Amino acid sequence: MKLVKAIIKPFKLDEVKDALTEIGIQGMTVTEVKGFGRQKGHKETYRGTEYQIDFVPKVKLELAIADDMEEKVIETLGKAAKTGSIGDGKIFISDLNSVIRIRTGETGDGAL
Amino acid sequence: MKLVKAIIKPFKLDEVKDALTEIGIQGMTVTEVKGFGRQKGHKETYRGTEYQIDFVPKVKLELAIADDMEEKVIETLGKAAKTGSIGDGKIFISDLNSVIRIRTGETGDGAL
Amino acid sequence: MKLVKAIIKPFKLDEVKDALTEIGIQGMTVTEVKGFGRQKGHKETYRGTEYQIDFVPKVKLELAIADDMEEKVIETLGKAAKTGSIGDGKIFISDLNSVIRIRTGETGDGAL
Amino acid sequence: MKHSTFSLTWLLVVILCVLGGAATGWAQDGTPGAIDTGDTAWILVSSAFVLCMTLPGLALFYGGLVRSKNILGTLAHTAVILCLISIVWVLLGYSLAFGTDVGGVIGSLEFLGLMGVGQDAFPGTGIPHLIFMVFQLMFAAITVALITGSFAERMKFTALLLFAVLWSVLIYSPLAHWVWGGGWLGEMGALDFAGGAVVHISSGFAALVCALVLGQRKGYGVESMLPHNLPMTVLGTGLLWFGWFGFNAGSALGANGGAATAFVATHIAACAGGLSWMVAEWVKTGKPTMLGIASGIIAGLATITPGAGFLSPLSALLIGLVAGVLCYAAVVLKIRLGYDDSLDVVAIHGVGGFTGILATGLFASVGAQGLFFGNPGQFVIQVVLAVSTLVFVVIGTYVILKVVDALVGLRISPEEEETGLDLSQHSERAYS
Amino acid sequence: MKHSTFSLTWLLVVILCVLGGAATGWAQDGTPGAIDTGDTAWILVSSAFVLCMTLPGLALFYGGLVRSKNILGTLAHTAVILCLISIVWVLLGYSLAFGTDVGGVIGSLEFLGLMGVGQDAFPGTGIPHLIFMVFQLMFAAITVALITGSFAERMKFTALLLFAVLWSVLIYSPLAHWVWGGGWLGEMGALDFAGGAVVHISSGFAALVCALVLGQRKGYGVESMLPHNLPMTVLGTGLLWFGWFGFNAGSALGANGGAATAFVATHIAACAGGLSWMVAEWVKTGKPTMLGIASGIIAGLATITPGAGFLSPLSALLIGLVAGVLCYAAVVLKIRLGYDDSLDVVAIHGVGGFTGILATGLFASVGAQGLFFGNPGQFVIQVVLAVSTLVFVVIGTYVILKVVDALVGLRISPEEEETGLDLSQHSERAYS
Amino acid sequence: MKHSTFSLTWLLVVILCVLGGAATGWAQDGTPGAIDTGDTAWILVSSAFVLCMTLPGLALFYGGLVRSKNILGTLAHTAVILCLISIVWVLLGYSLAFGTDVGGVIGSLEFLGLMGVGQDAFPGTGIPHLIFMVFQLMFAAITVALITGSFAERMKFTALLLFAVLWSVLIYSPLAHWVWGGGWLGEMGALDFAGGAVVHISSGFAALVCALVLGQRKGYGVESMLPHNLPMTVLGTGLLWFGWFGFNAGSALGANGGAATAFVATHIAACAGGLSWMVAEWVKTGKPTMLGIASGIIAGLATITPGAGFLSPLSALLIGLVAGVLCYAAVVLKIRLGYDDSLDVVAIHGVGGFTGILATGLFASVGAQGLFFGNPGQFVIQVVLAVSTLVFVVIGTYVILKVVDALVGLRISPEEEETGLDLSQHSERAYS
Ligand SMILES: Nc1ncnc2c1ncn2[C@@H]1O[C@H](COP(=O)(O)OP(=O)(O)O)[C@@H](O)[C@H]1O
Ligand SMILES: Nc1ncnc2c1ncn2[C@@H]1O[C@H](COP(=O)(O)OP(=O)(O)O)[C@@H](O)[C@H]1O
Ligand SMILES: Nc1ncnc2c1ncn2[C@@H]1O[C@H](COP(=O)(O)OP(=O)(O)O)[C@@H](O)[C@H]1O
Repeated sequence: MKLVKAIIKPFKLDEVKDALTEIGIQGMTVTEVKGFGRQKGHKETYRGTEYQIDFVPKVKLELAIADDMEEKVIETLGKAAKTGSIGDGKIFISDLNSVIRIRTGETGDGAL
Repeated sequence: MKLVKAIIKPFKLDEVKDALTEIGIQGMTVTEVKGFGRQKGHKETYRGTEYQIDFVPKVKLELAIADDMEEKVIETLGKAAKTGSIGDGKIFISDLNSVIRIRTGETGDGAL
Repeated sequence: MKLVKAIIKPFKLDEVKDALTEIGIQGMTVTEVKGFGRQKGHKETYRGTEYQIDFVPKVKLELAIADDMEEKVIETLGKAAKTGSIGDGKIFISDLNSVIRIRTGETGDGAL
Repeated sequence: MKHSTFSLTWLLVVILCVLGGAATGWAQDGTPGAIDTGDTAWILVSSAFVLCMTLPGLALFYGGLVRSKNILGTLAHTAVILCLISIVWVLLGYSLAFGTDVGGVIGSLEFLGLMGVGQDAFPGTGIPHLIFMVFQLMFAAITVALITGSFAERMKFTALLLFAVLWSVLIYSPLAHWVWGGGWLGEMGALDFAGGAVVHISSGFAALVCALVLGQRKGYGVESMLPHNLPMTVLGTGLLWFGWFGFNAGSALGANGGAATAFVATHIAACAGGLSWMVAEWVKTGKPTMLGIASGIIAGLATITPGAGFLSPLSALLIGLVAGVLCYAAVVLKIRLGYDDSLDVVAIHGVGGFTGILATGLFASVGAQGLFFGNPGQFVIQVVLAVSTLVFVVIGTYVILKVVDALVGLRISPEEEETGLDLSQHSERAYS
Repeated sequence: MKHSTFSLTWLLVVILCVLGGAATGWAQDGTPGAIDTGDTAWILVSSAFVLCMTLPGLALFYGGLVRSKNILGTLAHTAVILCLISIVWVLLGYSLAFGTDVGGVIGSLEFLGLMGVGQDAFPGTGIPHLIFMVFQLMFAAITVALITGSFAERMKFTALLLFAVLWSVLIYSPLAHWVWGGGWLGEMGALDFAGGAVVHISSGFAALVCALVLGQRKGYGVESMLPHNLPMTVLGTGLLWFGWFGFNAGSALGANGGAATAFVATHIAACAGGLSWMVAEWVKTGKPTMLGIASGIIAGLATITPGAGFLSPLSALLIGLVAGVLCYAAVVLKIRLGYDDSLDVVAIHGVGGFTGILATGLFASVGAQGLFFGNPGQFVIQVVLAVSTLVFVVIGTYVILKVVDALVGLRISPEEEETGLDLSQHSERAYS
Repeated sequence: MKHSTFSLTWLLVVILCVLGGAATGWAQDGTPGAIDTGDTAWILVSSAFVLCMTLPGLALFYGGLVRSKNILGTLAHTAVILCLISIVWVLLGYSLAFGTDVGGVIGSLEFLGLMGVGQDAFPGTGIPHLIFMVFQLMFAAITVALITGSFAERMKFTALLLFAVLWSVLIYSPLAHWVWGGGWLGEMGALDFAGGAVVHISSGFAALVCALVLGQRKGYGVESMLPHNLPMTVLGTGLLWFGWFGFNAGSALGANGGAATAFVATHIAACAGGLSWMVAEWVKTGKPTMLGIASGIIAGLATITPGAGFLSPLSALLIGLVAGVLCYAAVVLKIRLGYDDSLDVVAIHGVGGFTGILATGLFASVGAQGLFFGNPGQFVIQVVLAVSTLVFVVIGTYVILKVVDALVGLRISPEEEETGLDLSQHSERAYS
C-alpha cells in the first residue's frame, strides 16, 4: 500500500475530494497547514510597521491507497488541484507497511 | 523503527494517550484533522440554505516506535480507540529510517 | 528522496526556516501540533478545579529533500532548533518514493 | 399573499378586541399623569441596560464558559428566553405580578395583554406605566435566563421552551407579586430592592433543582470541560456590570438620591467581590485567575442586589468582600458534592442572593433599618423572605421539571451530547 | 513642526471664518431656550445608543457573517462610513436635510458647517439644537452602513468611500428632508416615526440595486460561504437591539409617554420577530437556528421602526410576528432568484421597512390613526411614502453606482477576492 | 461559620464607626438638596458609560492587540485595576482629590471612607454628591488602566497591583485635585474639561516611563508580535467611543447645552481622527488599515477631551484631523526610537492629551476663550498645565516604579514571558 500526501490550495479541496471520490477513493484525512515555497507570501501592516509573511495557507491531504491505485490517484489529484499558477503544491508518495481499521481490526486493502 | 499514524475520534484522545503511556510509550505528536470516510458528516443550515458537510473532526496521532513495540502499540491503540461504531479510524504503519533527538543529538531507539 | 519531519518549539520556527533557506531548501510545510513527551505540560485552574494539561504546543515541519541533502539538513535543522532544554523535539527521516509538482507535473528532485 | 396576510391580521385584531374587551385601551388612557422627564429618561435607559445585561451580556458570560460545540445552543437559550418570556409577560405575566392584589398571593387579570397599561404615570412614580411594565419585563426575562447555566450543554431545546414558560408564569410572576406587587411578603415589610429573592434566590435554587434532576453532563469529572473562550466571558462580565446599574439603580424608579445610593453600593460590591474571590482563590490554589475576578464581580453584584438602595458605601464594601469569598467557597463545595451545576448558578446567584437578603436585614441604614441599626425585626422578616422564596422555588421547579420531562423529555441523547447542542439542536456551527 | 502646524491651523481658521461668514456663530447663539434636562438626558443617551448600534453593533453583526478573510474589510466598511458620513453631515448633509425647506424638496444651506446650530432648544422640543443634529447624524451614518451588507466581500475600498458620500448627499439627505425636514412627504402627513422609509426602505432597496449591479461573489452557490463567527453576530444582534431603543424611543425627542410607547412596541416586535422567524424556519427545515432567532429580532426591529410611536403593544406583537415570517420568506425567495445580497439587507431591511410603513397605515392608534382605526386616508399616504421612497432610491442608487464604477471601478479583482478584503485592501489579518 | 462571619463583620462595623467618627453619616446627611432628575439621570448614565469604556471597552481594545498567550493577563490588568482603584478611591482617593483644599496641593481627609458623601446635591450641580463621587471614581480607575498598555505582556501581576495603588494615590489624586478639586492649576484658570491633562497626559507619560524602565519585550523587533484578534480591538474601539460620550459630555455634570457642545465635539473629533490617521497611513504605506481607523478614532477622542465643552464643531473637526496625523507620526517615531510602548499609550494618550490641552488654549470659544478668540493668556496657562502635569507624572512614576521593583520586582522571568502571562501568572488559557 501507498501513502499519498498532497499539499494543495485550500479552495481546491472540495474539487479534489469530489474527483477522488469519483474514482473510488472512500477515505482521506485533511489538515490545515502553512506552506513555504516559491509562492510569495504577503505583507501585513501593524501600526506603522510592515511585516513580510512568508507562509501561505495550504491544505494537506493524506490518503492510504492500494498499490494499483497509485497512478490513477496521482493523475486525478494532480488534475483537480491544478490551477497552473505558482503554489499549486506537491504530491509525495511513500510506502505503507500496513493499515488497520480500528472498528473491525481488518487489515490490508480491505481496511482502506 | 516504525512510524505509527492513527486517526481516531477526538474524545478518545485522553484514553488512548493513557493506554499508550501504560505500555511504556513516552512521546507522541497530535494533530487536529478533518476526516472523510464512511462516517456521515452533518447538515448545516444558514439562512434558508442547507449545506452538507462531509468532513468530520478527527485527531491524528504520530508515534515513532522501536520495531519490537509495533504489535503491542497497535493492539493497545486499537483497543483504546475503539467504540465499535463507524468512524473509529485507522492505523497506518510505515518504516522510519532514523530518529534524532534535537536536544542531545542522540539517534536510534534511544532518541524516542 | 527523503521525507524529513521535525517536531520543534514554535518560537524556533523562523530561525529554523531561515537556516534551512540558507542551505538551499526552497520548500517546506508546517503544521501546528500538540506534543506529548518528557517536557512537562502545565496546570490550568478553572473555578476551583485544577487540570493537568500534558500536551505542549509544538510545530511540525515536513520537508521533502534529495538524498544527498539529508545530512546537511539534519545538521542545520538540529542546530537551529536546539535550545538545550527539554522539549526541543525530534527529527524523523523516512524514504520517499516520488514527488510530483502539481503545477508542472515535474517529478523527482526537480519537483522539490 | 399580501392580501391574505392582511385579512388574517384583521381577523386577529377583531379576535384580540373581543378577547381584550377594549383593544384601544392603550390609546385612550386619558390625560397623561405627572410624568417627570428625568425619572422617565433614567428608567428608559435602565430598561435598555437590563436588556443589555441579558443579551448580549449574560449570553456571552455563559457562552464563553461552555465548549465550542455548545456555544450557539447556549446563546440560543438566553436569546429565546428573552423573546419568549417577554411575550408571556405582556400577555399574562405582568398582570399576574402587578395586577390588583388577590388575597396576597397573586395579581388580578386586569392587565391581560397590557390592557389599560398606558402612558399615564405608574402610581407613586413619575414614569409612564408602560415603562414600569417594560422595566419589570426585563427582570422577568433575565431571571429565567439565569437558570440556564445550570443545565448547560445538555437540555433539549423544546424542553427549554416549555420549562421557561411554565416557570415564568407559575414561579416568577407569583413571587414578583408577593414581594413587589402588593403580595404578602411585601406587605410584611420584606426588603428586596432589586431582586435578591425574586431574581437571584429564585433562579439560583431553581438551578440547583435543575442540576440535580437533569444529572451530570456526559463525561463530567472525566473529560476536560474547560471554557472555550474566556475573553467572551470577560466581555459578558463587563456588559453585565454595566447593565446592572440599570437593574439596581433603576429599581429606585427615578433619577434620585435612592438611585445614587444604589448605584454606588452596586459598584463597590462588584469591585469588592472581584477582589475577594481573587484573593481567596490565590490563597487556595496559588494563582489569581481572570475568571475568578469575573466570577467575584458577578457574585458581588448578585449579593448587593437586594440591599443596594438601603446600604451605606462601607456596608456595601463589606458585603461585597464577603460575597466573593462565600460564593467561591460554594463553588469548591459543589465540586466536592458532585452535582453538575455547569456554570455555577447556585454558587453565585443562589448563595449570593440568599446572603444578600440576610445582609440587608443586618446592614440596611438608608431609608430602612437593619439589625445593626437597631431594627432586629427586619432581620427576621428577611429570613422569612429568603426561606419562603427558597422553599417555593425548589418545590415548584421540581414539579415543573417532572411535567416537562413527561411531556417532551428533558435531556438530549448521549450521541447528541457528544456532537454538541449546536449541530444536534440547531444544525449550526459557531466558527468556521 | 509644532510651529508650522499652528500656522497652518490658524490659516485654516481664517479660511473657515471666511467660508462660514460667522465662524463664532456657535458660541454666540444667544440665551439658551427652554431646555428640559430630562428630555436632553434621554436624547444624549439615545444618540450614544445609535452610535453603539452602528459600531460595534452593526459592524459585528455583519462581521460575524462573512468569511474570516473578509472580517476586517467588513468592519472597516461600517467604521469608515461612520466617520466619513458624520463629517459630511456636519459640513453639508444636515443643512440639506433640516435647513429651511426649499420647494418641498430640499433644505437650505443655512446650517452649512453647523453655522447657527447651537445650544438653544430645537424648535418644538426641549433639547439643544446640537443634540437634535447629532441624533440625526447617527441615523445618516447607520443608513449608509446598512447597505454594505449587500456587497460584502467584494467592493473596492475606494469605491466604497465615493459611493457612501454620494449616496448620503444625493439620496439620504433629500429623503430625510422630504419626510422629517419639512418636505413634501411629511407635509402630506406621511408617518415614519423612526425611519421605516428614510432608513430601512432606502438602505434595503439601495442594497438590492448594489447586489444586482455588483453581481455575485466569486464562487457563489458553489463554494461554502458559511459565517466565520456566529457568536460575533449574536453579540452584534444584542447591541443592535440595545441601541434600537435609542433609535426608536429616542425619536420621540423627549423622555415622555411617546417614548414609552415606542420603547415597548420596539421590544415586543423584536421578540415576536425572533420567535416567528425561528418557528418558520423550524417548520421549513426541521431545526430552529440561533441565526434565525437573531435575524428575526432584527426583522422585527426594522419593521416596527416606522410605527413604533403610534402602535399599541398588541399591534406591535402582530407586526413583529408577521415581520419574522415575511422576512424569512424573502430570504428564501432571494436564494431562488439567485442574486447575491450577501448579508440579506433587502430581505430584512427592505422588506421589513416596506411592511412597517404599510402596517403603520393600518394599525396606527396612538397619536395617529390608521385604516383599522377609522382612517383609510393614512394608508394611502403610507403607500405613497413607501413607493416613492423605493422608486427614488432605486433610480438614484443605480446612477450613483454607474458613476462610481466609471470613476474608480466597483469590484476588486478575482485574485483579490480569493485572497480576501483584509489582505488585499488593508494588508491586515484579523486573527493570528 | 455564618456566626463567626457575623461577629467579625459586626466588629468591623464598630471599628469603622470609630474610624469614621460618624458611620451613619451617609444615612443622615439631612434633607436632600435641589436635585435635578434630568441632570441626575444623565450623570448616572455617564458613570455607567465610563465603566463600559473601561471594562469591557479598554480591556478588549488592548486585549485584541496582544498575542493570544497574554490575552487573559491583559484583560486582568484592566479588570483588577478597576476593582482595586475603585476601592482605593472610596476609602481615600476621593477625599484627597475633592476634599477641602489644603494649600492648593491636596484635599483634606474629610471624605475618608466617603464619610459625609450622601444624597445631597454636590455644590454647584443638581446631582447627588454620591453620583459626582462615582463619576469621578470611574475616571480614576480608567486612568490607571490606560497605562497598562505600555508594559503589556511582561509585567508581574503583584507588581501591577502595587504600582496601581501607589500611582493612583500619589499621582492621580493630587493631579485631579490640582485641576478639578480646587487646587492651584484650577485656580490659575487652567481648562481641562474632561481630563486631557488629568487623564491622558498623565497616563500617556506614565506609560513612557514604564516602557523605558521595564524595557523591551523579549524578542521585540525580532519575533512577530502581531495582534491576535483585531475584531476584538474594533469592538473595544466601539465601546470606548460609546462610553466616551459619558466621559466627555458627562463632564458637563448635567444634561444641558454644555453637554450638547461636548457631545458633538467628541463625536466630530473621533470621526476626523479616524479619517486622518487612515489617510496618513495610506499615504505612507500604501494601504488604509482597520487598526489605523480605530487608532485614529481613539486619538481624536483623547485629543478632544480637554476642550470638548469649549469648542465649536469646526474647531473640533480641525483638532480631530490634526490628532490623527500627529499621533500616527508619534507611533512611527516610537519605532525609530526603539522603546517598546507595546500598545502605543504614549503616542495616542500622551501626544493626544498634550496636543488637546494646547489646542484648548487656542480654539476655546464656548464659555471660555482661547488665543484665537482673543485670549492669549489662556494659552500660556494651558502650557503651564501641560508641562507641569508632564513633569510631575514623569518624576512620580519613575520613583514609584523603582520602589515597586525593589519590593516585588517588575518583570516576569524570560521563561514566563515565553509561556505568556495567562499560564504563568494566572494558570489559565483563553481559548480551547
Ligand atoms: N520540499 C518541500 N517539502 C515539503 N513541502 C513543500 C516542499 N516544497 C514545496 N512544498 C509545499 O508546497 C507548496 C507549494 O510550493 P511552491 O514552491 O510555492 O509552488 P509550486 O508547488 O508551484 O512549486 C508550499 O507552500 C509548501 O507547502
Ligand atoms: N484511505 C484513507 N486514507 C487516509 N485516511 C483515511 C482513509 N480512510 C479513512 N480515513 C480516515 O479515517 C477516518 C474514519 O474512517 P471511516 O471510513 O469514516 O470509518 P471507519 O474507520 O469506521 O472505517 C476518516 O474520517 C478519515 O480521517
Ligand atoms: N516517540 C515519539 N513519536 C512522535 N513524537 C514524539 C515522540 N517523542 C517525542 N515526540 C515529540 O517531540 C516533542 C519533544 O519531546 P520531549 O520528550 O518533550 O523532549 P525531548 O525532545 O527533549 O526529548 C514532544 O512534545 C512530541 O511532540
